[in-house]
Amino acid sequence: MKQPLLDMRNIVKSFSGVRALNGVSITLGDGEVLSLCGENGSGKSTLMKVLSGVWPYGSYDGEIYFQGQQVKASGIRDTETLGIVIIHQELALVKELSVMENIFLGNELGSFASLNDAMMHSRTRELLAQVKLNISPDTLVRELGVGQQQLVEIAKALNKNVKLLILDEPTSSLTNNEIDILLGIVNGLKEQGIACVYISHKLDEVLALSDWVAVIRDGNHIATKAAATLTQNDIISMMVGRQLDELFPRESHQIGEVILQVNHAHAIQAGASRPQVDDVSFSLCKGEILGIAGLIGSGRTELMQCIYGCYAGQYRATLELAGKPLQIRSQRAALKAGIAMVPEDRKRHGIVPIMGVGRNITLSILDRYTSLWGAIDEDKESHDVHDSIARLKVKTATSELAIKNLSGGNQQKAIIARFLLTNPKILILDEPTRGIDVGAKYEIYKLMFALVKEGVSIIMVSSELPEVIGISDRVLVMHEGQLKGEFGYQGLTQEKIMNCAINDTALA
Amino acid sequence: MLKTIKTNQLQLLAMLAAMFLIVVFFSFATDGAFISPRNVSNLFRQTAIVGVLAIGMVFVIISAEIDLSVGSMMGLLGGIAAILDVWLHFPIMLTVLITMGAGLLLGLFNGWWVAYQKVPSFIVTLAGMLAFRGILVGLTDGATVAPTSGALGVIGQSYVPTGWGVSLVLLLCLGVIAKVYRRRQAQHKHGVSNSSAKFEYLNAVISVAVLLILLAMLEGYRGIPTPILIMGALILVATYVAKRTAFGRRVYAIGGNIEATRMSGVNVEKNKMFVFGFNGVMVAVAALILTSRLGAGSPAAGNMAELDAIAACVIGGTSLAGGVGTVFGAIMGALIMSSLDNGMSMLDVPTFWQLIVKGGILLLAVWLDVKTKKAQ
Amino acid sequence: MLKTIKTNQLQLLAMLAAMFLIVVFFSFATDGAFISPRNVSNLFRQTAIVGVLAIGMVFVIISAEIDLSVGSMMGLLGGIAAILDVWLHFPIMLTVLITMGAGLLLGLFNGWWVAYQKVPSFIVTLAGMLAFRGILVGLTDGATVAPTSGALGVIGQSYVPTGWGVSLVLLLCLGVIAKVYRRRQAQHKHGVSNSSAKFEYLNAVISVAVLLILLAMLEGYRGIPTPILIMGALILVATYVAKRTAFGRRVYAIGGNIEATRMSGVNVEKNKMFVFGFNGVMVAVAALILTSRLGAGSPAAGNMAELDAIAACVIGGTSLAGGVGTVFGAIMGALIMSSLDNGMSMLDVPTFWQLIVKGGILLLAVWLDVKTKKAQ
Amino acid sequence: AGEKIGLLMSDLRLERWQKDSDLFTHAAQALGAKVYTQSANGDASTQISQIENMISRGVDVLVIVAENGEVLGNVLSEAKAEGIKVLAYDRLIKFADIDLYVSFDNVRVGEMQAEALMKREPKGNYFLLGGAPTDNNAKMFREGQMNVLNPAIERGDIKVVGDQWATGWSAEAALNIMENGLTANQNKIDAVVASNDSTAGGAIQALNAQGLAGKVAISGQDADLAAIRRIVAGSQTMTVYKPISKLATTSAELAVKLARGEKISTNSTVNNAKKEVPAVLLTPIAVSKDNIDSTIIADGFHTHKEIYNP
Ligand SMILES: Nc1ncnc2c1ncn2[C@@H]1O[C@H](COP(=O)(O)OP(=O)(O)OP(=O)(O)O)[C@@H](O)[C@H]1O
Ligand SMILES: Nc1ncnc2c1ncn2[C@@H]1O[C@H](COP(=O)(O)OP(=O)(O)OP(=O)(O)O)[C@@H](O)[C@H]1O
Ligand SMILES: O[C@@H]1[C@@H](O)[C@H](O)OC[C@H]1O
Ligand SMILES: [Mg+2]
Ligand SMILES: [Mg+2]
Repeated sequence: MKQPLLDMRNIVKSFSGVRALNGVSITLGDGEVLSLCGENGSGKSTLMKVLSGVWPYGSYDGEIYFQGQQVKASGIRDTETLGIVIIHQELALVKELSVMENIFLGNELGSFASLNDAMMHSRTRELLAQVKLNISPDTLVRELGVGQQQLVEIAKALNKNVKLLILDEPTSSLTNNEIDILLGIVNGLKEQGIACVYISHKLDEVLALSDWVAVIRDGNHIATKAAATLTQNDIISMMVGRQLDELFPRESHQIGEVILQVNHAHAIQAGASRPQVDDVSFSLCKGEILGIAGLIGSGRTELMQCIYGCYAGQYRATLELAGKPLQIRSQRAALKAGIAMVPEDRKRHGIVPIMGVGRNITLSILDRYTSLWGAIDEDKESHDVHDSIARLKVKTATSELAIKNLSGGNQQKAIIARFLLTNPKILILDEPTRGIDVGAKYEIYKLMFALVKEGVSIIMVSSELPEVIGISDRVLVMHEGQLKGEFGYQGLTQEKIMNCAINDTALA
Repeated sequence: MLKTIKTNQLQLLAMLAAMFLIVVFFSFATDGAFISPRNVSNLFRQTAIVGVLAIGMVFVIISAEIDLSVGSMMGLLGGIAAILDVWLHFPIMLTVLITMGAGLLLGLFNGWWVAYQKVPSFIVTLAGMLAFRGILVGLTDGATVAPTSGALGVIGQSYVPTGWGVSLVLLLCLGVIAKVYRRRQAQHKHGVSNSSAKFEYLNAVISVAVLLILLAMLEGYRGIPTPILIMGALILVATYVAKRTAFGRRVYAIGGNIEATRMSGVNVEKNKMFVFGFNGVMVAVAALILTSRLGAGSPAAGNMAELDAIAACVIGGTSLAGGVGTVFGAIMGALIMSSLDNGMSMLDVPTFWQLIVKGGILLLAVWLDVKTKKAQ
Repeated sequence: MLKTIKTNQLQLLAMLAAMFLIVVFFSFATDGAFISPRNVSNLFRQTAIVGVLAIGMVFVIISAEIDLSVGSMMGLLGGIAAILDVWLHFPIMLTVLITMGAGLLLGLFNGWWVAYQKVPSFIVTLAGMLAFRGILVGLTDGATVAPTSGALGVIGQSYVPTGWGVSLVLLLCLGVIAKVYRRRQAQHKHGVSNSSAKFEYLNAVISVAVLLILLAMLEGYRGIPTPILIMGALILVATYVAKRTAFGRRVYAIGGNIEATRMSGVNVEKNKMFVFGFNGVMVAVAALILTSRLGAGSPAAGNMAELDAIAACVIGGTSLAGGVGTVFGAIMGALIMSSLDNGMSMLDVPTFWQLIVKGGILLLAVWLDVKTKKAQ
Repeated sequence: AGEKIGLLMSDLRLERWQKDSDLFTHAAQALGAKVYTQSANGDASTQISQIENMISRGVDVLVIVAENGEVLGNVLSEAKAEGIKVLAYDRLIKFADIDLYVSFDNVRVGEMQAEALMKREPKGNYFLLGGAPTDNNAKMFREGQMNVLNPAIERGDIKVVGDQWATGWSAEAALNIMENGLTANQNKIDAVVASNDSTAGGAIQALNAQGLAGKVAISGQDADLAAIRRIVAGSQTMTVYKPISKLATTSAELAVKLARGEKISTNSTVNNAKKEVPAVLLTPIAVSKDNIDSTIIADGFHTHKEIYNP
């Protein structure tokens, strides 16, 4: 056999005594794409951090060979000179800098004394065109949505001398359109002989893209197989150790009266050319799952923020909860009224990174444990924490572990747990399964159905159309801040939604 | 066993080690005078003011803010107390109440600008630093307000009668033991296995031992100084607030990620304002101790005290980025600093050397702490 | 048009507005004396020291660190300069070089502890604040080192000859215009439409106008004061470094998100150390101006100057959380503060009122800024 | 022999205190005593702690330059309880049972400053440049100055055109204040009542820039070397020389006597709001160009060489 490009042998990595990787080996040839699959917390990101030098040589056991040479990287700089470039699962951009500045950070063009902005500008424009992002190089990253940031990260990686590109869940915050762009890019690289390690929970992408699929479970390497020989179900059963009959476990449930009526919602960001939410009205019924689809920037999140009382600009909307008018000016008021929202940007709006998992989970309901003396009843609290961890299958060593140490998907589950504890009548989930493995997704769907059966109403904003179609009772489609369509789930196809979201043709 | 010790416990150990080294060094250098009952009593009294300030400050810093006004505020509140006492002959209880009330108000005033008007706390409290000092000089016309009454003197100058002091400390020791016992029981009940059990017991034993030794020392001189009693009580209350109440929990959360905390339905503005209010009350207590100790209200009182308070917190492991810190750490920080001052002044080190050495040791102490944390 | 103005431009406007209000108020209150050529010259000279300190400090704060040692460091470096000049009769160039070299070293020393040893900058520079002052007192034995030579006097006391001054400012004006022109051209070439074109031109026109008016004023008295020339040159250099060099860009990135910056392969440690080194050099320049202005090295010199420098940065829109700030803003902050001092002392306001008013106006100025940003 | 003396200074960052400390230590050591020195860096609380530490170390006499003379009552009653003698050096300590006060009269210092200026500029515009607004002594100097100036002000001979205080006795603050004062008064200032040499130094830099150094009368205090040179050069009118060597040596002698329990003779008493304190009051001397040789140099306070050939 020809010498492989990458050969990782028997990698073992522990965090304070807990093994995250337990002897994983993978190999990869030039121009090949290997997908890593596994549940949340199975060790995929850790393996890639070992490969890219985030965890330096010596902090793990095992050997890495790249182009036949053993790699003993002391940091990311070393692996980058070898041509190993990683795009991390958690976005690593500097928000206050522009897109161009971020792309060239650490690799600025120009002499020591003066930057060559003109050159960087035109190169940035090329790169942005490559990832089909139509924004100015001078836009501040802060002003971009998550999906757009992801594309900037990819542009940044493309700017380097890549021989092996690692993409850690790059599509979790992209819409179909952007996913297509990305897959196109990866295929293009492949043709140039550039190899790629691809991590994703979206198995259709995995199968469409890769030559090899490696599955990791609990830090153990289960198998590496040719993608051509696999089906989605094969991968799932390797990942979770059992078969899942179906991906979307729709259960019949009772849909009641209108519980929430939203009328004439408007949201305007100062300085923006058009309102982000433009006169939107809709209703939500008791026990209903209402899906909201649309492209990035179509204003779905902003609409939800108007309801949850946390929109940053100026907004107005008339709300009626169970027929009674409702004023919501803060998140607190929303929670009090029985409306909870699991935010989209987990890192910014979700977790308190250095706090324990348990304390993150109970943050919204501390009053419930508070006695006359102001003391928290820790028995009661830890009881709830353990219930939640068990119910959502949050994978964590202890409930006191700082939440930043959890895998992305497990962080998401903990945040969902936080808002479930508030016993909401209405639960808003903004991209609830972003970055979550199939098994966990399945459980979240089950949970959603259990909730609606109890009479909770759910609004689910999602960019994953199969999910929108597979779970919702009714689907709203937004375009440029306006509501452009409403569909029942029966007979609904991805095309219908996309047509409505892009072409602006209301079919309702 | 070592593996199961958590980072903050390690940090504590590093700090205790630093403290221990300082004590050993100065004890030898002064032929034991440093650990004579009398000097221990001095040392603690000299720590009390910065210690109380640090208790308030640590909450402010945990919530990711800063308060530069505490020095001037302490001066102003001390001046108010002195004016009430010396010029107006108010009864002591009224003086204390008004001073604490004024502290609360000034603190809330700072907090209101920070929390609701979103002016950076650095600016709000820098403004306070200037303005409070100005008001003090204006009120007193730049003169020292003295001498204070005997009643006010009690706060900073007296000692707790032996019987009371001993009972209190013994009660405290019992409390420590009871706490550990209760926790073990609870863990048992919930079936949580905790491998750091030994560590916990060890901890309790050491705490009790330290308490008893200190008690013996202080009683060996004149008893527990009243300001130390006050500080001790405030440490207990503040630790309770930080660890066991919803308010404390929220303060940590706000410092850890204010956006996420707000999204979780916490009224971050109100909590932030209260943090400053609480700090104001602590400043008032420190001001009362100071005025009592000085026997006067002085227009220069408290100058630069904010720096000592902040330094105590940071030495004690509080992160200026917010979200991390403990009351106990802050007190240890204050104690380390005043030990250095005390030890060097006992050794008769020339002033300029004192400055250099103090700077050097501060740096080394925190460096040690950083290294231990990293090694872990 | 207003819509296209970016936040930082708005911030600038808010600051200019605040400055304008202050100028108008004091001009009326002093019957115009405040804007007499002579007082403008005073005002600028009084700003120079804090201004230069703020230039160094703004980089430190942008990188999300702090430097509390600059006051003591300035005292120490000023003392060294005075000793070289007064006691050892070194030639002026050597004195300047040694002082700047010492500044660089002290700064790098601070930076090394912060960047490589990971000790929080608050602690490192607090230690420096103590130790540098101690060294100064030790070196001078507490005595004022005076009088300095005439040559040293030039740095802080002289004026630029009219011909030179006028040429320099005119050159500067041409530079401003050329820059805008070149940028427009480049944008044209790249086909970028920029709706804030008018704003840019307006900006340039105003800048040129302000420069010319200031020139006229300063020439109306005795010409451009040398310290102002120095400060002006440093502003240009520092702005260039901040905006146009890889180093500057990395400093912003480090302050904005240090992990992401490290992930991008930037040597964050080295850059951080250099930020402190640069700051040290700025402190040395400020120290030279101070010593020259006082005609002496004094052991108390520079006391609390760090606070003024930090305040100037924060008033000028620098965020203590890092990643945000401009040199120009910091200079405006310094100017606002010294205008207040200058105006009030011209009006002979009693000292305690000065403190209160200064505190109040600081608060209001930043509050205004916060409100405008929010309204946007 | 072997008496232990604790010397507590308020702030060694001001030139004169360093001199006091050196002279005192020399004199006391010559008498066989041991001197421990501490400086409070301008902070009264620090000073109290240092006194406590001195007491627990077991000194025989405390010699104190009070940072604030009104806040030491409490801690000094501790000293008394331990049988430690207390000598107030230069600054009076009030509300406390002290054994001896050796000093100059601060109000008198202020009077001398104003008198010297009045002698040169009997009429005209006066600018008052005070010391630290939080320093009690600064207020006493001002009291003395006003004692002398008030009659002339009432007569209308003198007009006060400015009254500003320099935070922390800082020369830099004084410089800025003077620049602004000159500007606000179009340079029409005839005399500057500066309370010490450090602030005078700053003010003279501002006068100098206007070509007014030497033309405007300006006072000072402490006979700092830099100030004496300015007087020689003509830019400063006067300084008040408090014969510190005398103050220091006298105090040292008396401190040793106190330690030995010997009888001491004093020339006056001062009421400190607690008791009549036996006092040795030395007279401050106004120094101008004419009497430098007979005072400063004759006392060995500065040498001829230091002053004339730097
Ligand atoms: N810095 C750390 N400290 C402690 N534990 C860690 C750390 N980083 C990762 N872990 C643990 O290692 C395990 C593997 O995490 P990793 O991030 O590799 O999972 P993953 O497979 O990428 O999951 P996901 O699909 O959710 O991204 C998890 O149990 C996680 O909690
Ligand atoms: N007109 C616009 N110009 C530039 N950026 C925009 C514009 N509209 C929206 N954006 C950016 O796109 C981001 C995503 O917008 P929004 O959250 O409304 O979209 P969404 O439909 O919820 O999509 P997502 O799936 O990303 O959550 C916003 O944060 C905003 O910064
Ligand atoms: O001698 C002066 C002293 O008495 C005063 O307290 O502080 C300033 C000095 O100049
Ligand atoms: Mg991962
Ligand atoms: Mg969204």
